[in-house]
Amino acid sequence: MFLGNLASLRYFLPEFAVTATILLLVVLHVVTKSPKSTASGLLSLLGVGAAIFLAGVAPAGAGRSIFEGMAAHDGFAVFFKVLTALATLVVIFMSMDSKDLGGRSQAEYYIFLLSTLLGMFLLSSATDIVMLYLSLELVSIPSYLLAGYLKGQEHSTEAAMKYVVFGATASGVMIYGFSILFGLTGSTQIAEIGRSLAAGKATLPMLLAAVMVAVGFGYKIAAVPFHMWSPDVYEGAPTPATAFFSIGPKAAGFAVLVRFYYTVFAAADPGTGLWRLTSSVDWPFLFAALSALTMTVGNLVAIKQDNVKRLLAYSSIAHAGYMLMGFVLLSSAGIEAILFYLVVYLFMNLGAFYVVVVVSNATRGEDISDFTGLGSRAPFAAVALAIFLFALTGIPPFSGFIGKVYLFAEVIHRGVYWLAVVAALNSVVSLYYYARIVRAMFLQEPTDASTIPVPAVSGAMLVLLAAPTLILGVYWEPVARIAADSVRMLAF
Amino acid sequence: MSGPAEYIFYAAAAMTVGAAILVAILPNILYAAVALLFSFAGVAGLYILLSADFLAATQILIYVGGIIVLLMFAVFLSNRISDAKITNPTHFRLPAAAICLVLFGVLSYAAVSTPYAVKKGVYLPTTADIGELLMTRYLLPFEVASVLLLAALIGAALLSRPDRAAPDAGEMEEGKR
Amino acid sequence: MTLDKLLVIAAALFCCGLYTVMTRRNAVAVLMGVELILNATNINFVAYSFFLNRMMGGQIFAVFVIVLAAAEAAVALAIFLRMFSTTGTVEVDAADQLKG
Amino acid sequence: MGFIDSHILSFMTFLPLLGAGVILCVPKGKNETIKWIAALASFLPLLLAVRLWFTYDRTVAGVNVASQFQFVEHYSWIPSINVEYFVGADGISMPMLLLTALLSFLAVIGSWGIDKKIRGYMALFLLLETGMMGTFIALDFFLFYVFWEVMLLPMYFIIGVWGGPRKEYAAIKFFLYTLAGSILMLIVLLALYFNTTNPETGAHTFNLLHYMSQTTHNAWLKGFDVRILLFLGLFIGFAIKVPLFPFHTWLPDAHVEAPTAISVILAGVLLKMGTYGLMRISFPIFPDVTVYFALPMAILGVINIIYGALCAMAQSDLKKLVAYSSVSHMGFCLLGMAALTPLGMVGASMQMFSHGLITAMLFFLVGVVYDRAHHRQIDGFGGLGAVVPVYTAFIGFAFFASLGLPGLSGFIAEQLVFLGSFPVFRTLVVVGAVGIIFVAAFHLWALQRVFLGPLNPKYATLEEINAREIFCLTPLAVLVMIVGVWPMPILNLLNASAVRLVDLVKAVI
Amino acid sequence: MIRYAYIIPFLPLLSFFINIAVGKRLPRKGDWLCLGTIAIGLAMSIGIFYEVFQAYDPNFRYHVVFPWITVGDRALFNAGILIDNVTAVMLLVVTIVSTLVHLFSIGYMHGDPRYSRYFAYLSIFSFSMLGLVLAESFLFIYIFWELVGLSSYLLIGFWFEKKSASDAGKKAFIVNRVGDFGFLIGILIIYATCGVLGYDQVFLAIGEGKLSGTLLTLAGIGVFCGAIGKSAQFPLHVWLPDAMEGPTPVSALIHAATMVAAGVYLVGRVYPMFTPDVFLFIACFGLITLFITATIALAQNDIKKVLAYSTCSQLGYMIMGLGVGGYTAGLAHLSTHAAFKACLFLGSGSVIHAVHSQDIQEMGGLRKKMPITFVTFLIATLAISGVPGFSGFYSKDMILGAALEFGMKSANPLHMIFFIGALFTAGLTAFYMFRLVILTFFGAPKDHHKFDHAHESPPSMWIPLVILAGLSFSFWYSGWFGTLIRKPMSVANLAGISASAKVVPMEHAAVMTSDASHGSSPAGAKQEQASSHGTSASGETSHAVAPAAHGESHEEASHIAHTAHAYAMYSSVAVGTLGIFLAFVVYSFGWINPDRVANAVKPLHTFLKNKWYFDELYEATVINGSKAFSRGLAWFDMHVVDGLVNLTAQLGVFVSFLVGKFDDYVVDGAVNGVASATTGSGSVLRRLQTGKLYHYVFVLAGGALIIFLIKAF
Repeated sequence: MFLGNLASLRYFLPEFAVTATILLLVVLHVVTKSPKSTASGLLSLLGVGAAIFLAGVAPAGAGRSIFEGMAAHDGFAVFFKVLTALATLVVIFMSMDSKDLGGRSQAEYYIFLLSTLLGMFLLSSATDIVMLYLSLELVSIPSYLLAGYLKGQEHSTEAAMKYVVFGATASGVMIYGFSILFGLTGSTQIAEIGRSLAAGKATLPMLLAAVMVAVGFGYKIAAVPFHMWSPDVYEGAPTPATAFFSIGPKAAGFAVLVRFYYTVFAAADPGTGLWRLTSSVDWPFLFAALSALTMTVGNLVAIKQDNVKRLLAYSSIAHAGYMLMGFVLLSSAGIEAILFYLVVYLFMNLGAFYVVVVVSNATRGEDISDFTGLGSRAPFAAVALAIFLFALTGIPPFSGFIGKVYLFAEVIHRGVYWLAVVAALNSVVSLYYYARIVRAMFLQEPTDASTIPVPAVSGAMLVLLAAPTLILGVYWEPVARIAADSVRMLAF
Repeated sequence: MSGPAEYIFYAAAAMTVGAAILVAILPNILYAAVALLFSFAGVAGLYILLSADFLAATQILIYVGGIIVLLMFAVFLSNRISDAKITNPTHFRLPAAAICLVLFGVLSYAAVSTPYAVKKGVYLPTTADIGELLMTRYLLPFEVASVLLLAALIGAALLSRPDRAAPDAGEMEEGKR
Repeated sequence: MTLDKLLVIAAALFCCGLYTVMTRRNAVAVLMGVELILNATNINFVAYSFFLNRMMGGQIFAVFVIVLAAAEAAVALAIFLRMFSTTGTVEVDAADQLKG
Repeated sequence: MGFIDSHILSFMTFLPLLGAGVILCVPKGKNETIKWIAALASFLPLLLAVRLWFTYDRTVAGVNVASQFQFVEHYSWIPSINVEYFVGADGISMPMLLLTALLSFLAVIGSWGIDKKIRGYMALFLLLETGMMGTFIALDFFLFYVFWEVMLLPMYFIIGVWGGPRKEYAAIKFFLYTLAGSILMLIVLLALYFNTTNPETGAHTFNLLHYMSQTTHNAWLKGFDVRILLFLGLFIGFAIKVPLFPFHTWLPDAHVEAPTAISVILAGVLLKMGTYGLMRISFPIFPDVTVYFALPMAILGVINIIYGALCAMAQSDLKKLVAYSSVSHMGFCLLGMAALTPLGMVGASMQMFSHGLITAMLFFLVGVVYDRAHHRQIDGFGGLGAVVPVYTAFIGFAFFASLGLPGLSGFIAEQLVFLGSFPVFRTLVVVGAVGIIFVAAFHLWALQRVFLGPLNPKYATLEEINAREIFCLTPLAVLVMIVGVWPMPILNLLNASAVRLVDLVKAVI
Repeated sequence: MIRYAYIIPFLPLLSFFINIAVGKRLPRKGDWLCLGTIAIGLAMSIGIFYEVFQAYDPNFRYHVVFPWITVGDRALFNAGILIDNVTAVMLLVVTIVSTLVHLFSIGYMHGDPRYSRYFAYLSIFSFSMLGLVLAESFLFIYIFWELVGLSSYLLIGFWFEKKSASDAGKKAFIVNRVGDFGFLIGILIIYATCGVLGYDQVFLAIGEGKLSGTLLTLAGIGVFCGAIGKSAQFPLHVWLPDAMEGPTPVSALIHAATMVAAGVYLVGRVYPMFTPDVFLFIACFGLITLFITATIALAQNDIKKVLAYSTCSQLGYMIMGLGVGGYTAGLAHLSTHAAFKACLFLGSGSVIHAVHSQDIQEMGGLRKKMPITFVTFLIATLAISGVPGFSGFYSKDMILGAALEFGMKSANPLHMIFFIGALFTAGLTAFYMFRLVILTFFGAPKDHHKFDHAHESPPSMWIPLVILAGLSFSFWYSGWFGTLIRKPMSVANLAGISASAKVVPMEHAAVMTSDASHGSSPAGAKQEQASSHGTSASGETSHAVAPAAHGESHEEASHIAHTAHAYAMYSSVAVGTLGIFLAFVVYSFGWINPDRVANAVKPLHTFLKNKWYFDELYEATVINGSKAFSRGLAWFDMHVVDGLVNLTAQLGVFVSFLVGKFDDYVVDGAVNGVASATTGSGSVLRRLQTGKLYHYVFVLAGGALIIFLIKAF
């Protein structure tokens, strides 16, 4: 049933593309002297582009377990690979625009970026706790370095320091949970673990494991109360990296969360598109509570923020909360909703960050006050940002609304009304702080009227990000189908 | 098993845990590092008792030989010799302690209360098996680890390199304030 | 020497590690705590693989944990030193500019 | 023409959007061009509306019978969750469509004086018009909701950017209030979706007309307490828009801060969305709950009438006074609807229509004086009647129309409501009828303080109302008069549908 | 001609629109247009009246309807016109007075800046009034009811620069609204029960018993409230005196002759639906009004105010007359009063025009200066004082007779009060009217400066005076009036009894004959046959009905009636002459010094001078009350309502977090409340984000532990 190592290689092309790019970057870094050269950026663009292409064309088929059961190659994995790669692609553009990174040697930066991407690839397809742990670390460690990339800056270093300690602790707790699972089942295959857990009766250690693993994953998706690192890291890290953290690792985190819990602690009811708990450990309720907590805390705290990056950090916490709603429902429709939401979230969130980059390039700051009068200083960027923010709020006709609808719909379908109501109130609250930025941009007069230049590339990227945000709000059938397909193959 | 091995086990266990506790509470950071060393050594001893010869060796090499040294260096580099105070008073003890105690209770209760399908442990060298597994079944993780190490290496190098971007970074700081 | 004894030892180690992480001011010391946690995990894995009829997976996992611990330590210490060179200290509670 | 006829509603809805797009492409500095494009883009729907007026078949009812809707367009939109582009018009939506088309056009003309960021203003305004039209034509709940929400953004921006001194506060207050309401609606919408099935396909459906036949509801949805909750969810959503008594506090702020043309739209069209939603969605889908809540709704209506009138009397700001008078007048709508008699229902729709015309006039007129005097303090004026007789004549006309003078549309609506609801709620209506005294009182009081009495020398040289403003006001005035004297044309539009609606609701008891 | 009756109202409407639109540019500012249209109206009314008179049939009716509002599939409300004898007479009255006032105004308003606007307003009034007269359903009379209110508002406030004027207009409209409120309720009750609003349909329905008992009484009272407002009956009479702020011709037309009489007309119109209780109610209000206002009139010095109060008083007579069953009497007084009161007002107008003052203290001796005015004014005064031979005598006398008859017939002796009060007031009327005449025209001029300027008015002003004075003689009315205007049978009493009875003109030859039977008029003979005709017409059936009405036989009834009217006649003549005599004694011969009298009864005098303090009373109670109330509500709106939503928000926060911190935010608005609450919680939450790493780890570990413990236990 497991493909051997050699036979698996042909399902591994995207990873190869990324790895090759990393190596090339190393070489490039050695040969080229000027730090300002954009060569490395272009190279990594190429590599990621290739990865997307390869991932896209690779036939997922019914899904198969590759590398002796270390990883899975199925629609679910492919979906996340494409998604994360897309995010990386945009982030690379962003990084090439950002002045934060200017004057530093670029190559390492892209190496870290791509290794993170590789980690996310593996994370979204890992089916063995060893593999899982490794890829999680492969996502984390370069992330620490990305966060601390602005060496001269206290904020950046502080962020990195907090990130590394917090991340190390979290993953430590997580693998402690792994060890318990291993002890209970004697296997490192999650499918295997799931099967033998279903047989066994040991509730307490199972719960313990569930919680401890939740710590690790929760830290990745920044779910309350494991979120504390994210605002600081998001604020301190260079903006493109922040943008990257807010979507890439989060998405991968959701991938592994879903795959792990739905395989280990639940079993699919064939045909119904539903899962059932294999043990008395009622983790869905647990995560439902986390979800409500996460979105509420995220939104409430975001209201008080003045730094846009930090505000977006909290908003991304809140959005993680929304997506968790889909996770607790044990239904393929719920997962479908998550996937759909991730797609729209990718565009609107990256778009928002992109504008932040453009603005902070000019104003050297990321406070809301720096956005005052943007509507007249850089109308185009301002309008784009407004679109993204309202999409994040979830107002028609923007894609964010559709994403929310799918989540709400499934929650209501499963009859978890309290959660739906909490989420509804939250999205009203969220309007308040998103609107604060919009207000600063349009309703208030600029302090200095100098126009902010929007480079052609940035402009193009903004259009490319805004277009889906609008279109998916009006016609989203294809994406919905893709999401549905990607879910259908998950259970293998 | 019984007899001397039993005593060795208790000794190792005592060393491990005792040293760990010292790490947690010793005010002087250097002493803490030394205590950590002993704790690791104790762990290695446990590995041997558990017939994990390869692991014991790795433990000694990497931890004792590598990480501890790293830590020492870090301690020295990160404390100016000028100010002699290397002592590191801790804080925020009680809540932390409370949590840890409860946690300990929970974990150990879970450990003892759970009926594991315990078999008689047999003593055989594991190195060969490990190597074989790493080349076959766990090949992918093995390779991934290499990439990871590469990234870590570059990262460490980058960070510890005196940065060319310091001036403009400083100016950037100015711009921020 | 029985499995549960070992598990309790691991638990103790884990808690010491956690306590260290939470109480230490010096970042390096905090890192020590993390190492303790990882070791606790390793003891678990090894003990299981010994008592549950030589499941090698546990030991493999332990190997990787050690490797990653090394890598993580390297990166972390590099970051600490960088922090020291920019702020002149490695006290974790000195680094609280980012908050709220 | 054939093509246009077959898609006439879509054209009415999306032509403004197209216009907005074009406006965004106009090169800088061509403000006149922009204005003219906007005028055109809002005038074409008006033409189409006129065509609707002549081609609409007044004999069929619509309401819950798909085959009786007219100008229907029905396409699948998102097959995977059965969202459809399903639009059509019946007697409930027709008057609203006409009103929207007319007021939008006049509002564009009325905004001619705006110079600040005219491009954005006109674009947003046209977007707003699209939202309004769409809301009135949508027969698919999802579609309805989307259009409903689409209106929020332009409203927020227009109030926030082009509004008065406290614009930011007013804008966000309006936004939050309405969003809170509509989110509730969203939950109800989804709950309905998952608990109803399309009789043909057996799949879940967003089709409003399917919801209206109880057979499509599943057991859960048949439970009465559930229905009550869902009804309340919808009701709050709509009540905030109407706005009904406890939820009305956004209205005065929004009105006072909004630019004139937007106040016109806000009071003329947006407020009607609430009552329209009740007629189109709440009542037919939950007839049993409607009957159950008839009395409370009537009470709310009466409270609105009295409360609004008294608040209006206490205002010192002319615009706020008009705003509160809207609160009072919308109370009549609710009272009439709650009575669940054909007369009351017709009266309610009639009130929606005529209040749209009258309040539009009022806000235009307040805007006129504000443009000249730059304040709206009632006591700050005095004796203007001698200086600006024409203007005074207009505002007098509007005021008397608003206080329900016979021969003008307001009277017809109010009387129909009274006559229709008195047999059902006697005491309530008597209480409500006290309203006509207060209404008269505050109107005349304001009229006197501003226009009569000795002239305030400060305004001895006040500029008389100009041709453009007269152009905006005249059609409204004429309509108000025509409808007041010979209401049958409008009533014929409503009749069939209103009666059907009442029968539909009454059928459950 | 009668087929074109519907044209009559629309002619003035037309001229209204034209004048409003282009009046200023027309030659002579378009007054000829308005005058012309109303004159045509007059001609047509005369034609109609002629036709009606030809028919000479008490039950004459001309009734056309067409559906106006259709809801569902059935026509609900009809528009149309109903012309019977009463309508015909009213048409005539309205058009005559209106035409004359138009004519008068041409001179009076000459040179006013808003000349054309004024005539436009007159036209809209004529339109509304004629519509009101022709209306055939409650709905339409209500509509025109409001419209006359509007035109009265416009005309009273015509000189709106005068604050007092605009105030008066506002007051008039709002006070009328209060009455209309009752009217509306009445209509609603009728519609709710009968489902129709046409007069005939409603009476039919009541006859079938659809509406009866208390509800019917309530409906009746409701409708009568409308009359109270419009006809300035106590307690809503306060607006009429202020209404004198309007131009004098307007006062003559609207506030003396026609509009204020609309209330009386309404009561006459819907007479059949009133129950005995309602009649009593009406009679009481009439009595109170006529007495109070007459007393007030005693102490006024403003010529127009005096006339205004006398108008109230006379209206009180009419209302009371109708109330006590003198249907013919009331309507007759309406017609006669229209003529002589209009004459009085126009006369006062010409005096004011000449003297530029309204204070009778400053006049005197004007009879030499303006003879025509004097003579006409005197004739009208004689009429109102009820001197035999003048119209006032004829009608007022019928009222007194009816009152006395009512008192004698009713078991309750208290009911005699109607007669006594009315009689006494008749004396008062004569007194204060002659006081007015004497102070104005007789004696020596008090203010020579004004006196010298005084001059006779131009023909356009005195011609109407002459005509109206001519109409103040009784022979115009006596005879046919009593025959054609007959009390309709009260379906209210029959409600429940077989509907067949209602064709019968009720009761009654009794009142019929009595109306006519005092032979004080030249056409006495005609009445005799008229009465016998009436009797024979209803003789036998009246027997059948009489018990239903009140339990006594026809002969007895007619006998009582006869005696009653005889007494009434003598006493009224006596009281009238006494009043006139007193007036001369006091003001002309000066045997008694009025000031001393006034001082003697100072409190009473001031009390009267201040009009019984009604305005002050209302000012203190109703107006301030409602203003304060509304202010209170506004406050309530701002603080409490928002506060409630706010409170819920508070609760939401309470369960989520540390509510104590947010009490500061409780006060202001809902959204602000929610917002501040949420943001507040946000700021509390963000304090958890200390920036200290070990806190983060602590939260992590603690969080995990708590989660575990929750699930574990």
